[in-house]
Amino acid sequence: MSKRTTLNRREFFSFLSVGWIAFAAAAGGMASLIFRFLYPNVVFEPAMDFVAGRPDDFDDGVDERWKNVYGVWVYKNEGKLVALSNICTHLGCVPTWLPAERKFKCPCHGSGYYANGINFEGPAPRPLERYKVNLDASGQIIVDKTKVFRYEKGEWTHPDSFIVV
Amino acid sequence: MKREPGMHYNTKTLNKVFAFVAVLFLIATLWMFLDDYIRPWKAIQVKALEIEQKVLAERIAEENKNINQEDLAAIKAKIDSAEKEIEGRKKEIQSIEKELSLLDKKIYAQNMTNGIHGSKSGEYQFQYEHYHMHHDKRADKYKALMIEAKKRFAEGKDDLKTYQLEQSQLNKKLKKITSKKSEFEKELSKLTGAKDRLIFAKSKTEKTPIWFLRNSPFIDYLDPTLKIEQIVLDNITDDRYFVQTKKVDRCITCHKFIDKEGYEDQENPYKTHPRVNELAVGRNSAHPMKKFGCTGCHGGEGHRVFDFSAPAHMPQNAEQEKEWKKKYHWHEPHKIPEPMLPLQYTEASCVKCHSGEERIGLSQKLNKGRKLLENYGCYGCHKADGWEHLKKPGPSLTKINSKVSLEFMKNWIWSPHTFNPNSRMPAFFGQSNNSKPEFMIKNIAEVNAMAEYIHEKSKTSNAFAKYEQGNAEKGKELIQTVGCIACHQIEGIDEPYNKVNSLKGPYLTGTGSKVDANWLVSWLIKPSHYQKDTVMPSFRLSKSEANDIATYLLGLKNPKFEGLKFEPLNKTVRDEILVGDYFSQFDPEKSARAKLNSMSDRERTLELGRLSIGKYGCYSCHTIEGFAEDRPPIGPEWNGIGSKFVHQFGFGQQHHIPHRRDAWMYAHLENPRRWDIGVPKPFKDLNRMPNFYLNKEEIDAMTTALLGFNAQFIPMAGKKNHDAAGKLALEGMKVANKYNCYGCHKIDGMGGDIGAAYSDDLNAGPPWLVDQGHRVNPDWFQNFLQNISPIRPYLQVRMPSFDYLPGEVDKLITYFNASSGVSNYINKPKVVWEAGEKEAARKMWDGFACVSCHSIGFNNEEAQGPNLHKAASRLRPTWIKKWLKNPLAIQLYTPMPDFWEGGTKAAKEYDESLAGLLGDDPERQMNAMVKYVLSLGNVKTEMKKIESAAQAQKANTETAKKEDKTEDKK
Amino acid sequence: MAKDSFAQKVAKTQVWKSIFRHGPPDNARNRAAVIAGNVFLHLHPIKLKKSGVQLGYTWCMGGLTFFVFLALAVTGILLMFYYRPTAEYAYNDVIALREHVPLGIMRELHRWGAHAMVITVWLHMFRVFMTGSYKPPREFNWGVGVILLVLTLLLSFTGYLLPWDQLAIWAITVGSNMAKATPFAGHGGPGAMLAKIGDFVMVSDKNDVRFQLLGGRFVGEAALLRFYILHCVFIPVVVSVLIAVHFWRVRKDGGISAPL
Amino acid sequence: MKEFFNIYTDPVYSFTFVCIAFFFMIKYVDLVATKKFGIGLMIGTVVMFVLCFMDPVFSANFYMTNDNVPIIFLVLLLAWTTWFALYKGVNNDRRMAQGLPPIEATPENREKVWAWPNLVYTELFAIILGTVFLIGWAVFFKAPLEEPANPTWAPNPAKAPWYFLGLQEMLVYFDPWLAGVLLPGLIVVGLIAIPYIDVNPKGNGYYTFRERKFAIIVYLFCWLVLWNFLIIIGTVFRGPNWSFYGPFEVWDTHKVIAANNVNISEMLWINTLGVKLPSNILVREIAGILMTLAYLVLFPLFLTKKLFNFKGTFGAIFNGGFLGKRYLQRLGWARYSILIFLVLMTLTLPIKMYLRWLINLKYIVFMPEFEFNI
Repeated sequence: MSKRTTLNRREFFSFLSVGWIAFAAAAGGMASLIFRFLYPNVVFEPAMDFVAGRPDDFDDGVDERWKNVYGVWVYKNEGKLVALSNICTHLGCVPTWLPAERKFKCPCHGSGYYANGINFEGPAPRPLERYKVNLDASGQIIVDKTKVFRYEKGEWTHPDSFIVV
Repeated sequence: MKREPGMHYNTKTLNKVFAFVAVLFLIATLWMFLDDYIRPWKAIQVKALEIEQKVLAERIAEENKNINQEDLAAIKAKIDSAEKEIEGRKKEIQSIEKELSLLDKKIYAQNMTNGIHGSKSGEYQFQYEHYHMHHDKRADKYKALMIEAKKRFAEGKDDLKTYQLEQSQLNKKLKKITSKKSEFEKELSKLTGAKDRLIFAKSKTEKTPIWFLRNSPFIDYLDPTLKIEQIVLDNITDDRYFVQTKKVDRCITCHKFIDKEGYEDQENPYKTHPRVNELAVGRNSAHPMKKFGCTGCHGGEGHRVFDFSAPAHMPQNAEQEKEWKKKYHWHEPHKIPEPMLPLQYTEASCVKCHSGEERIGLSQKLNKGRKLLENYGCYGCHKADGWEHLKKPGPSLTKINSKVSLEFMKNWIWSPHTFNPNSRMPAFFGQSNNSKPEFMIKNIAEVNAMAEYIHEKSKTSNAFAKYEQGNAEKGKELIQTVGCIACHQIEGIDEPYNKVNSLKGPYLTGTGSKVDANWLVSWLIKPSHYQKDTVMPSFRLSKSEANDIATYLLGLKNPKFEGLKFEPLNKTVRDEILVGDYFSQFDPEKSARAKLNSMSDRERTLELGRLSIGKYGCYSCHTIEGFAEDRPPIGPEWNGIGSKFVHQFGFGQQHHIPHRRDAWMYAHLENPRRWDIGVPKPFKDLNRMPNFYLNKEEIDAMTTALLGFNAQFIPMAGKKNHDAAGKLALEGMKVANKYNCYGCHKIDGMGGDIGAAYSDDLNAGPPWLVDQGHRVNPDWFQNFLQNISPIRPYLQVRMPSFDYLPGEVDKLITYFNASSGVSNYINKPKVVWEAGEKEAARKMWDGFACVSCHSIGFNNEEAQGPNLHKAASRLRPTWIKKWLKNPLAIQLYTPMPDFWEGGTKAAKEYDESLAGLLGDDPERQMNAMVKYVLSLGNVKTEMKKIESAAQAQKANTETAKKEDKTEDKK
Repeated sequence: MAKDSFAQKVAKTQVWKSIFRHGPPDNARNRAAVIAGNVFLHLHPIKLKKSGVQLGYTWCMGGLTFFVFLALAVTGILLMFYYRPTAEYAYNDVIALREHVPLGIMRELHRWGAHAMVITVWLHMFRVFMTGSYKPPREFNWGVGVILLVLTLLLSFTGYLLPWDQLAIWAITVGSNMAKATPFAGHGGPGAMLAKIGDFVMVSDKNDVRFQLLGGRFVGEAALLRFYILHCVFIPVVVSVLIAVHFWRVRKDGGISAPL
Repeated sequence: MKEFFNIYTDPVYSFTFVCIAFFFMIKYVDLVATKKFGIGLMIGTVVMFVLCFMDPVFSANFYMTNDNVPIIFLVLLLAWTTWFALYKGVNNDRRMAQGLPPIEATPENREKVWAWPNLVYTELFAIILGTVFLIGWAVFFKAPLEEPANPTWAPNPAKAPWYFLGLQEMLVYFDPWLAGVLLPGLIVVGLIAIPYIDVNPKGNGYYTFRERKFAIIVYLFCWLVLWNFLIIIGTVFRGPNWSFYGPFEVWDTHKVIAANNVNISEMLWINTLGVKLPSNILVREIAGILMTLAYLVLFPLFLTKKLFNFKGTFGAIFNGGFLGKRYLQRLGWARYSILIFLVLMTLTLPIKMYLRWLINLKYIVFMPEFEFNI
C-alpha cells in the first residue's frame, strides 16, 4: 500500500512538473516574443558607414571631400590616416578648416583644433572625435561612424581608429 | 478509483491533460519562432557567402602568383636582420624609454596644472569683464587674479612645450633605431598588402561558431550577419495615391554582389549588374545604387523579400516562366500595380526621368524602338506627348497624280507589301479579320473609292525637269557614295553600302514600276518642289547626276505588280456600304436611301472614298485634300499606356496571351487584328489597326518604347533636370533627329549608321561630331548649314542641303553648344605673336609636314584633312589646341598624328630637328601652332605671304639637307 | 397620506428602479444601497472611520490623483482624435490644437494635469508616510503605490516627447541617454565592453536597452511612435490594472488608515 | 541683496545652508509646529515668489522653459504640507505626552460614518475644485511649445522635465550609470523596502514626530533636501552648459566656470607619489577601490561596534539609532544590512558633492576602459 503511494506520488510529481516546466517555457517564449518584437530587423536611419575611396586618393594633410556629405575630415599624416568628426566638442557647431593656418576653427565660439584634431584654443573641452576606419578587400577605406574614438580616453591608439598607409 | 468529495475530475487526470496541453503550447511557441526565423533570403545569403569565399580564394591564389617569393624572402630576411640590430641596442632603447616614461608623468602633471590655471584664467576673465562692464569695484580684484592666472598658465604652457620638445626628440631617437625595420615592414606591406586584405576579407566569410551564434534564432537581433539590406531613396517615391512615400528597395538582400565587380560570371541573384560602372548601380556610374535604387528602373515591389514571387519578378518569356515555376514556385503577381518589367524591357523606365529626350545616351534598345515607332509612322495615328513636332509620316498625297498612276495607287493600297516587301505603308486588307469573301468585296469597293477620291482631289505638279536617259552604273555609284544610303535602303546596292541599316526614308525597290520619270528627276534635284515639308534634302546634284541616279532607280522594275489589274468598283456594294454603314447611322433607312438617291454615281464613289479615308485614318499619316490638318488622328493616345491598368487592355479571345501589359503590346504589334479572332463583329466594327509585318526584334524594341509611355509619378528632384540650355538642346536634338543627322554623323557617340559602309576607312565617311559645339564657331556653323560649302572636298559623301524651317538651325546650333557646355558667343580670335613664336610655328608646320594631308589650298595633292584656310573662321582656338593635344581622344579613326602625345612631350620627340623650339615647352608650342593655323585664313595676302615664305624656306631646307647629305658623305 | 413629490414619483418609476434599485439615499438602508449597488461607487466602503473623510487627515491627495488620472484619460483620448504620431505631422497637429481645433485647450488641461498628477501623487506618498500608513497590514499596497508613482513619472515622461518640439526631443534625448548607461545592458554603461566576442558586439547602440526603448539609435520617428504607444496604451493599461489592485487592497487592508 | 543671492545660492553654499536649516527645523520642531510659524512660512514663501517674479531676469529665466509653472505650486505645497504634517505630528506628540490618544484616535474620530454622502461628496467637491483649478491653470498658462524638433541642434541648456531635474543635477557629480540607473533604481527599491525595514510599530495611522523620529528625519531629509531641493537647483539655478547661475543672473552662454577636477588616482600617483600612472588599471585605481570597499563594507562593520559617541539630536540617531548594535539586534542582519546599504548609498550624494566642492574630486574610481566610474 505504502509502495503504491510513493509510486503514485512520483507519477503525480513528474506529470505536474512536466506540465509546469513546459508551460513556463512556453509562457517565457511568449514573453520573449514581446522582447524580440521590439527589436526591428530593419531600421530606417541614415547610413552610418560609407566608402571613402583608396588611401592613395588622399594627400598628406586634411581632406575635405567628405565633409559636407558625411561630416568627416580625412586626415593623413606620418603614415597614418584617420577620420575626424566635424562636430565641435564645445557646443556641436561645425568648425572650418583653415589651410593657411593649418587649424580647424569653430565659427561659433572660437574653439581651435590642430589638424590632428587636438584642441588648443577656445572653450572646447576635448579634442575632436575620430571614427572607426578600416580597409575592405578591394583596398577601399570604410568609415564607420557608429564607433567613436576619443583621445581623452586614450582610444586613439586603438587599431581601428586609424589606417597605416 | 474513489472520487474525492467536491471533485469532478481526478487530479491525476488533470495533471496529465495539463502536461499534454502545456507541451503542445511549448511546441506551438517554438514553431512560431522557427516560422519567423526561416526565410528564403537567408539561404541565398548563405550561398552568397560561399560564393564570395570561392571568389576570394581564387583572387588570393592569383595574388599569390603575383607576389615574387624571392622578393618576399629577401624582405623578410631584411626585417629579421633589422630586428637583430634593434635587439643589439636594447639597453639604449630601455634608457630612452625610461626617460620617456618620466617625461610622460611630467607632461601629465603639467597638463593638469595647466588645466587648472587655464580654466581659472577663463573664469576670472569672465568675472572681470562682467564686473568691468557693470562698473563694479570687484573688477580690479578679478583683473589681478586673471593676470596672475594667465601668467602662470603661460609659464606652464612653456614648460609643457619644453617637455614636449624633449619627448619628440626622444621619440625621434627611438624611431631612428627602429626606422630600418619599419621601412622594411612598409615594403613588405606594399608587396603583400593586397593579399593580406583579401585574406582578411575571406576570413570574414568563414562560418565560424560565432557566425552561427550571431545568426541563431532569437538572438539574431544583436548583431546578425544575415540581414535584410535596404536602400531608402529620398527622391524617388512609391505612389500610395493619398501620398508619395519614399521608395525602399531591399533587392540587395539577395542580389548581394550587384554592385561588386568580379561576379559577372555568377548566376542570378549572385551576379554583378551589367555595365556596372557605366550605366547603373556602381558608385561612379550614371545611376549609383544608393541614389536610384533598383525598382525605379526595373519596377516591382522592391521592399518585399518574403519569397521569390513577392517582389513581382517577371519572366522574360514562357521558357523562363516555366523554369521559375519549377525552381522558385513563382506565381503571377497578384494585386500589384507595377510588377517588374521583364528584363528585356527595362530600358522603358529610362523615359520616366529622361522625359523629353529623343535619344537617351545609354538606352540603345529604347532609342531603337522609338526610332522604329517614328519611322513606321505610328505617331501619325497615336498621339504622344513630345512627338507633336513631327510632320505626318507618310508623303503628301495632294499632288500624287504627278507621281503614280491611279491603277498603281489601288494596287498599292490593297497590298503595299506585294510591291515592296519592306514597305512601311502598313497592310489594311487581307488581314485575319477581314479576309472573309463578304468583307473582301466591301474592302475592294472601299479601296477603289479611296483611290478615286485621292486621285480626284490631287493637283498636278509640273515636273520642272525632263528625264533623260543617263548612265545607270554611274547612278548606282552616286547613290552609294553621295549619301542616299544614310536614309534609304535601295535594291541592288553593293557591299558594303547595303550594310547600312537605314530606316529614315523608304526602301527603294521597283521604282521604275511606280513613279513617273520626270517626277523622279525633279524630286532628286529639288525635293521641296514637290512637297514643301519633306525632310528629303537636296544633294546639290547636277542635272546629269540626277538623271544617272534616276536611270538606275527606274531600272528597278516590278513587272509582276505592273501587270496587276485591280478589280473594278462594284456599285451595289458601294451603295450598300454607304447606306448601311454610314447614312443610316443616324437617319432612318428611308431617308438614308433618299440621300443616296440624291447623289450622282461619281458623287457616291467620292463620298465613299472620303468616308473610307476617314474610317481607315489615311489622313493621319498623309496630307489629303479635304481633310483638315488638325483633324484628330485615328488611334488612341499613347500617353500613360506603359502604366495603364492591365484590365483596361482588351485581350479578346486570345487566352494564350498572358495578361500583362508588355505581352499585350507584343501580341498587338505582331498581329493587331488578332483581338477580333473568334469575336463575331459586323463589317463596320472590325478592328482597323493595320499590319506592319514587323519582325521579332522590331517588336521587342517597339514594346520597350511603348512601355516607356509611363504615367508614373516621379518627383522633380528624382528626374533628370535640364537647365535652360539643356532644354534648348533637347529641342535641337529633335531637329537633328528629324533631319536624321544621326544617320551620317556619330554625334557624341550616338548614331552614325552610315559608318557601317565605311568600316574600313572611317575617315572617308562623314566625320564624327564630337564636342561639336566647342569645335566650331557658331556663326560659321549657321552659315554653313544654310549654304553648304564643303570643307573636305576629297570626300565623296556629301553634306546635303536641307530646307530647314525657320528657327531650326538656331536650335541645332544651340543643341551642339549646350551639350558641349559652351556659349553661343565667342570672341573673334586675334592672333598676337610672341617673340619667336611665329618662326617656331613655321618650323613645326614644316617639320610636321602638315601640308601633306591638309593640302587644300596649298598643293592640292591627295588631301586627307580639312581645308585649313577655313580654320580661322570655322574653328574655336581652344578646340584647335585640344585637337592638337590629343586628336585620337576626339576622333578614334583620325589619321592626324599625335604630335605632342597628349601634350606631354615636346615637338622634338616627334622630330629631332624641332629641338629647342620655344624652350621645348609643349604648351607653348601648341599655342604657337594654334596661332599659326588661325593666321592661315585671316587674310588672303597674309596667306600668300606665308606660302611664299614657305616655299623659300623649303628651298632653303632642301639645299640645307643636300648640304647635310654632302657633308655626311664627306 | 402626503402626496409624492416629483422626485419621489420619478424614483418610483420602473426605469429608475431598474437602474438604481433603491430609493433616494436619505435613510440608512438606501445609503448603504447607493454605495453597494453602484459599480462606480462600490469601491467605497459603506461606512468608514471619521478620519477617513477629514481633509485635514487625508488631504484627499490619492483621490485627486485618481481624478487627475481620469481627467487625463478623457482629455488624452480626445487629443488622439487630432494627433498623429509621425515626424511629419506631430508638431503641426499640436500647433493645430493651439490654433484652430475647437477647445484645443484640451492640450493645456492634459499637460498641466500631467504635472498636477506628479505633484499630487508625490504628496499622497508624503502624507501616507507621515501618518505611517505603510505599516502592517498595508506594506504590499505601499509597494503597489510606489510602482504606480514610478509609472506616473513614466507616463509623464513618455508624453513629453509627443509635441515633437525641441523641448520634447532634447528632454527625451537627455533622459534616454541614461538608459545607455545601464550596466551590461546599455552600450555606454559599465560592462558593455566585456560583452563581445571578436566582431560580435553584443551590446552596442543597435541592440541595447536604449535601442529597444527608442526603436532606433536616435530619438527619431520610431521613438515617437514607441513613446506614443507607451504613453497612450501600454502604461495606462498597466496603471489601470494596478490602480484597481491598489483600491481593492485599500479596502481589504481595512480602509483608509487610521490609528489601530 | 540680489548680488548676495546670486552668489550664495550656488549649491556649494545653498546646499550647506539648506542642510543647516533642516537641522534646525528638526532641532526646534516644537517652534516650527506652531500656527504662527506656519502662517509666517506661507506668507514668506508667497512673498518670496512675488519678489522674485518682480525681477525681470528671474522671470525671464524661469519662463525660458515655462514648463516650470508647476514648480511654484510644488514649492508652496511643500512648505505647507511639511509644516502641516509636523504641526499635526507635534500636536499629537503633546497629547500623547499628556497621556491622551492622538487626535485621530479619539472616540469621536473613531466613529463610523456613512460613505454617502460624507465621503462621496467630499470627493465630488475635490473633483470639482480640481477641475476648476485645472481650467484656471490651463486658461492662464499656455502649454509650452518650442521650435520643431531638430536633431542637429541642441538647445542650451537641454533640460529634462522638471521632476527629473534632481536626477539630472546628480549627473554633475556622478556618471550616468550611477545617477541615471543605479541610484534611481535604489530609490524605488528603497521606497518599496520601507515598510519591511521600519519595524517600529508606533505611529500607524496618525501624525506623529517623536514616535518615529528616525524614520521621519531620514525620509524628510531625502524628500526635502536630496530630492526637491535638487529639483529646485536644477530648475532655477542651472543655466547654459549646466553651469550655476544665480536666480537674478542673466544667462550668459559664455559664462566660464573653472572646473578642473582631479581623480583620486591622479592625486595619489601624480601629486603625492610623483610617478607616472601605472598601466595596470586595478593598481592605478587601488586607492579608490579600497575607499569604496571601506565605505560600503568596513564602515558598517565598525558602526555596529559602537565606535562613535555623539550627543544631542545626532546622538539620538547615532548612538541609540541605527548605527548602534541595538538596532542590529532589533532588525536582524538582513534588514540591517539593507537599511545600512540604502542609507550609505543615499549619503554618497552629499559626500560626493562635498568632495567635489572641497578637493575638486572628479572620480573616486576612474575606469573609462569599462565605463566604470564612481
